[in-house]
This record gives sequence, C-alpha cells and structure tokens, in this order.
Amino acid sequence: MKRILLLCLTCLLLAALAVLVLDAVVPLFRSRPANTESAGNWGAPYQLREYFSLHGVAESGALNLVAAIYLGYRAFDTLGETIVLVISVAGVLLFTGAR
Amino acid sequence: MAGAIILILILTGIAGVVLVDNLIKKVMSLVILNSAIVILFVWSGSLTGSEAPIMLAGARDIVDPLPQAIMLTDIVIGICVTAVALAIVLRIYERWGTVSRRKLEKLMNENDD
Amino acid sequence: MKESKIVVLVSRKLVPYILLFGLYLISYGHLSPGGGFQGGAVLSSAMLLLCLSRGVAATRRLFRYRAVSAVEITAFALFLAMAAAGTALGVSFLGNFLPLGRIGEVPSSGFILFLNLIIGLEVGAGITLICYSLLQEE
Amino acid sequence: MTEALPLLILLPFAASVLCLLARLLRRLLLAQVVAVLSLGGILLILGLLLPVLHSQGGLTYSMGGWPEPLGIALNFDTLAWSSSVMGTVVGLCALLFAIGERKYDSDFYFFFLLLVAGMEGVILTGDLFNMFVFIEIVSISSYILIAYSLSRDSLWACLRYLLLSSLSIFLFLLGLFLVYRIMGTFSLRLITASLSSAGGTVPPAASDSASGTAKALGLAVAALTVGIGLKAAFVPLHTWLPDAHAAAPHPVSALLSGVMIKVSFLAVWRILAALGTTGLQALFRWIGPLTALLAVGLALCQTDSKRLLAFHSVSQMGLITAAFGAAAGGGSAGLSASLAHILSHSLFKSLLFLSVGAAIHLTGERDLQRSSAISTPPWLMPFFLVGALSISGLPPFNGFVSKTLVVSLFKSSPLLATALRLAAVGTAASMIKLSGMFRRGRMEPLAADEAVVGSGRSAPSPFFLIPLSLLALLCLAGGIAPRFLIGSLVVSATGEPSGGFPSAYTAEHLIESGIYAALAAGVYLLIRTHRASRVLKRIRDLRLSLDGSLVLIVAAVVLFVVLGGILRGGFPSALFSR
Repeated sequence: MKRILLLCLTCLLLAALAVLVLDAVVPLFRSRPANTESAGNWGAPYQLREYFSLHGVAESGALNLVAAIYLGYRAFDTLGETIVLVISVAGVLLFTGAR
Repeated sequence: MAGAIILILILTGIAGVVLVDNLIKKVMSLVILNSAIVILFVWSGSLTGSEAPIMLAGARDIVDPLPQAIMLTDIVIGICVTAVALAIVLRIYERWGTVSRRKLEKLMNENDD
Repeated sequence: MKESKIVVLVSRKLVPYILLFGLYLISYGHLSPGGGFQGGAVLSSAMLLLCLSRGVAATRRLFRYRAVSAVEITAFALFLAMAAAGTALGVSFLGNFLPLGRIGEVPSSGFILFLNLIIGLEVGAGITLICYSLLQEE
Repeated sequence: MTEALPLLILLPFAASVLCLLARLLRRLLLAQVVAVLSLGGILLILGLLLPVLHSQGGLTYSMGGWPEPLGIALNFDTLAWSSSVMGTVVGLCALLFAIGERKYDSDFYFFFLLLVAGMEGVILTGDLFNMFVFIEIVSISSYILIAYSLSRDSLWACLRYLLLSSLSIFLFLLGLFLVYRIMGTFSLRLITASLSSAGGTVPPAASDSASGTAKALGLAVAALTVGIGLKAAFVPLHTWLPDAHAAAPHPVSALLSGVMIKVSFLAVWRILAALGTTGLQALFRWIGPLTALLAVGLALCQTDSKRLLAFHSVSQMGLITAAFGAAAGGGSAGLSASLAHILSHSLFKSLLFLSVGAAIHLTGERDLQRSSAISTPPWLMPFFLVGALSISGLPPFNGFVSKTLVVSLFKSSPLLATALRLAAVGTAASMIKLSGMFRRGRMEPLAADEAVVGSGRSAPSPFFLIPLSLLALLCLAGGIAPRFLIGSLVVSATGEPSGGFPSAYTAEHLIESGIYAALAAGVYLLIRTHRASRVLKRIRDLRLSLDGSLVLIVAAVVLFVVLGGILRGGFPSALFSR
C-alpha cells in the first residue's frame, strides 16, 4: 500500500518536474542569435566563447582550449577537484580497511 | 532529439534513485544522473559552434570550451562520490549481508527496540 | 578462479602500450584532445587490466601500495607547490609563472604542461588505489 | 594584503598534505600539531585582514590573475570574514577536543582540516561552479567523518546522507546549467551586475520571450536553493540531519551542527542575493517558523542525547531562515538578525555538542533514560548550563540577544510569532530534559577504557577544558556586550547604520524570557507523565524511510518553483526589482 502510494507520488512529481523543466528550458533553445556581437554585458555563452577563441591561445599558450581553461583560467576548480580525489581515495581506503 | 534523451536520462535517474530497492542500483542511478548532467552541458555547449576547441590553423567556429572544461571537473567528482558510496555499500553489505533498503531499515528498527 | 593463458598474455603485451598511450595523452594534453585527467584515467585502466588479469596481489607486488600512495601524495603536494609558487614569484596564486614558449610545440604553454603531468600522475595513482582496495580478493 | 586571501584556503590544504605524510610515517603528533597550527594561522591571517577590510570595505582576489568572467575570484567581505572566523574558532575548539579524546589517527585530522578548508572555500568563492567544487569537498569529507567510527548507525546515516546529498547536488548542477545558459557566466558579482543593469528588462539571452527567461531563472534559483538547502536543513530537506549528526564523532557533530549547516545557508543567501528572486526569500518566512516548531516537537520526543541536540540544530535553522525570510520586503533588520543568530547559534550549539560529547566520552552512556543514573564529573555542568541557557534564549547569554532580535521581526504577524515563541518554550523544556544527563547519579561511570575513566575522575583534561571554556566565554561575552561583539560585525556585513542594532535588554523582553522558562518547566513536567511518554515513544518511532526523504527533495523543487512563482507575483516584472 505504502509502496504504491510512493510510486504514484513519484510519477506525479516527475511529471510535474518534467513539465516545469520543459516549460522553462525549451524557449532558451528555440533560437540562436545570429549576430554574436550584439549580445550585451556577458549576456550569453557566446561572448565567453568568442573571447576564448580570439585570445585564448595567445594568453595561455595552449592550443587545446579545454586544457587552457581547465588548467589556466579555471585552475582553482582543478585544485579543488584533485583535493576531492585525494579525500575520496583516503575515504575508500578507510572504509575498505586496506592499509 | 538530444534534449529528449537527456530528459529521459534525468527522469530515469531520479526514478531509479527513489524507487529502486537495491542500494547499488541507487548508486548507479546517481551515476546516470551525473552522466545526464555532463551530456546536457556538453550538448548545450556544442550548439554554439561546429568545430572542436583545438585551435589548429583554420579553426574558427569552435564550440564553447567552458562547459567541456568544467564537466571534466564534474566527471572526476562524480567518480569520487561513486567510489565512496560503493565503499560504504560494501561495508554495509559486509555487516548486514544485504543491500536491500527495505530489509536494512527493518533491521535497523528492530535493533532499536 | 583459474587463470586464462590468453588473457594473461594479451594483457601483459597490452599494458606497456596502454601506459605509453596514457603518457602521450598527458604530455600532448595542451596541444591535442586529451590532458591530465584523461591520460591519468588511461594509466589507471592499465593497472585495472593488470589487477583483473593477474590478480590484485600480483599487481601490488609489481606496483607497491606505499609507492603508489607516495606518488599520489607527492603529486598533490606538487600541485599545491605550483599554485603557491605563483604567489611567491609575484604573478598570482595559480598564475602561470613559466614562459609560454613557442606555441604548438610540446614544451610550451608554461605550467599547463607540468600541471597536466602532475594531474595525470595524481589521477592515475588515485584510481589505482581505489581499484586496489575495492578489488580485494577474499 | 590581498595576497593573503588564497592562504586562507591553501594553509589547511598544505597542512592536510602533512597529515597524509604523518599517516605514512605513523607520527600522530605531527598531524595534531600541524592541524592546530594551520587553524591558528588562519585566525592570525583573518585578524590581520580585519583592518584592511575596514578601510576598503571588501576585497577581491582573482585566481591566477584572470579577471572575472574568464577566471575565478575570491570575494572577501565582512559577511565572509565573520563566518570564516566563526568556522575557524569552532573548528579549532572541536580540534582540541578531538585531540583530547585520544581515539583518532592522523587520517581523522586530514579529513577534518579539509572539511574546514572546504567551508572556507564555500564562503569565500565568488563563482558558482567553484562553489559546487567546494561543496563537494565539504560533503565528501563530512560523509567520511560521519562514518568514521564505522559503527552500525553511522554507516547507515552516512549512506543516507550521501544519497540525499548527491540527488540534491544533481539539482544544483541543473540550476548551474540554467544559470550558465541564461547569464553566460558563473560569476556571482557579474550576474548581480548584469541583472541590475538590465533593470526591468530581461538579460540578452538566447531567448525570444522575456517571460521564458524569467521562468527559467525561477527554476534555476529553485534548483540551486534546494541543491544547497539540503545541507542547510530547513523543513522538507531536514530528514538526514538528526541521523547524521547524532552518529558522527562528537567533535565532528559540533563542527557540522555549528558551522556546516550555516555555511550552506550562507551559500543560499549569496545565491538569492545575486540572482535576486524575492519570491523564494518570502517563502522562507513561512518555512522558518514551521521548521522551528516541527523540529522542537520532534526533539522533545527523543531520548538519545545527541539526536535531541541534532533536532535542535534543525529548529535553530528555522529561526535563522525565518529572519532571512522576514527581510524579503526590503530592509536589513531581518538580515542582521539572521546573521546574529547564525553566529550565536554556532557558538552555543558547538558548546552543547562538545559538553554532551565529553559527558558521553567520560561515562560511555548516551541514552537519557539510562544516563540519569550515572554521575558525570561535576566540572562539566557549568559548561552545559551556559549552552542550555543560551539556546533557550535566557539572559545574559548570546542566544537571548539574537533570539529576541528574530522574534521581534514578527510583530506584525501573530501566527508566525506564536509559532516561534512556542518553539522557544519547547527548546527550553527539552534542555531541562537533557540536563538529566548531568545530574549526580547513584552509579559511578562504567566506561570500558580505564585510562578514560581515570582522566575523568581526577583533574579534567586541558584539551576538554580549553575549548569548552573558550566557547562558554564567547557565549557570555556575546550576551553581555552584543553591540560590541556581534553588533559591529553584523552591521558592517548587512549594511545597516550603526545605530540600527537594537538592544535586547528591555523589560518587556526580559519578562518574556522569564515566562518562557516558567512555561518550559510546565511542559517538562507534562512530558514526564506516563501517558505522555507513551505518545512520545510512538512519535519517536515514526521514521521516514530513505525513499520518502528522496521523494521529498523532488517535491521540494516542484514546490519551490511553484510557490516561489506565486509569491513573486507575476513573473517578468517583479523578478528583477530587488
């Protein structure tokens, strides 16, 4: 009984979530601005991409722009990520008792 | 099309986390959710251009590299969470001999009294 | 479990090439698709292959647990040191304090190359350690 | 001096490397010394930064020298300063306590330091994706610390917390995606600037209709709020907290309850301040009192001492969110009350957790029904008393000041004010119940560890005395000189003129708190009756299953989107007028 209730509730909520997400997100994807220069003050993803493609290589020295961002512009994220890795390795070792 | 697939992945993942009884499958559903997020970011970044963001000679209309870069971070974090979760599930299995959520909660409530 | 000759032989021949490919991905990460994390994941996949084909115990004899952990800790410490070196040399915290070099060559792009190496080792060693502990045989 | 900002995060990271080294070399002392030194170093840097902060208002540090839409910046203002001081002081006290407990190896200090560093990062960072990374550092290290004892309850509590938190982090990422799609950047400062410069119009996103973007932004804010709000534990999202905080080792409980939930709430605060949707903030006005009342009711039913305290963390979060929500209409009185209660709650709740933890450590008994027969060392009593009086909102402690501030915000709505007052009475009553632990019992403690018992009977260990007395002194100081201690911080953080911090010591408030105490004694006598205890037992046994709490998260998002939209009143126009 409880399980059926949970099932129905979940389906209902998932449907509601899907409707809300679709309602909000679909307009965002409907059109793509043709002229990227017209976008205002960091209004859309197009501007950052434009900047990286124009200046990224010269500023970071890496041809691979993903690497330039991953280790250059946003290296602080990467620092945090390595720390997450170190923590979870130590945690897995703790939990499995393999020391 | 890709959007529909992502939506299906997200709904599958949430439904899996909520409804499935097996703890390992719950963790797997979390992996599905994380993959859905990765695909979502990379796909939406790819809509902005047509070439890979490797600036060899002639590359001009590149896709947005930022989502790809931050998704690398997200993938690593996803791996780490999954590893920790699996280690805990392993430990729970060693202690109780079951990975069923219902059985575990029943055992916990019985032990309380 | 019985060992299969084919699996052992193939994995033995394959592992060096996988390691090489991982190193290639790491060291060319700033020039072509790839990078530290991807290369590190490939490195650890070689270790995973060894663990699966030869057994964890045999692999742990080849790559000692303490050595792998030392690599991981050293890589982490080096990353922090690289980050702090930027401040010390007057650039900025996590700033690129090495010369960029000629763009397009392997020794270029300043410390991105070195960070790639560090992260490659870190990810490789970290995932190997996770494999070691989750794949323990009873 | 700005160069010192990244040191706040780098210092504990570097210390954690040394802790790993100490594990390899098996030198526990090295890990302990390094941990204490690094937290002390952070306090020193924060002290040095204070004059700079006063003269410049706020500091910004660009990581790697990349300006903001390209790179990541650290934003350091008075809000960040006060919350990182709070985090470090509580962290240091908990650390000393952990050293005094003498049962953790160097791994523990590694995770502990990274937990503190992660919280510093969440407070300092000015970038949403970077915030996600630091939240993951905080959550993974807290998962591991909760399950550190590898006991039955702690493993299950940890897994439960992990699953709930991962689902909410997924929602956070979904919100991040929408923010990036709409705004094109993760930088909180630029988002604020872009939204306020756009005025009534929608930012130039890839949309053809203004209301479409507004809707997407509403969804994004709701997803982000639920994503971090799970850790801040207000009502539909609180289900993990009592289990997790009760199962964790005592110093970790103090740190999690004292600091982590508030840091997560400050993250929600920052997000709502940047993305500026008053609708959700107005929702908190209702969620807060509900949280406070519900959690106090559940706390009264508990017999496990740490579970009881954990429920009180939820209820105090209710007060904090209520004050935050009361600021939705504008005006900073609500914000300053919220921040004041954040600061004072972190002090008295960690004091309570540490003193109860010390009692459990020394007697080996955590159940209230049994522990009243066992006598605890008498020197613990005053520390507990300070915390209990403070959380009950009695003068002259800091809880009185901040609680009075919060309740006085709700003068215009009697319903919510009554809920908050009832919660205050319940809090005091359950503190009377908890004090049963510290009565002189008939039996001597039966701890298995002989050395532990010995140290309890003779002179108390300085590692217990120093953190407890430091926290107790701060509680007292916050109550005696609120204007000087809390007031000046709060005022500069929330931008209220210096005369605006009202005094709590009026005859009316003093009488009110006296009435609470009297009512609380009555409630305590009521719940001790035989019939009531059966009802309490029945309520205590109602446990929400894991699946139920997971569904609640999804429900919370849907609820927040819908209610936030309704409270905002018309999507596009009112959205950007903060």
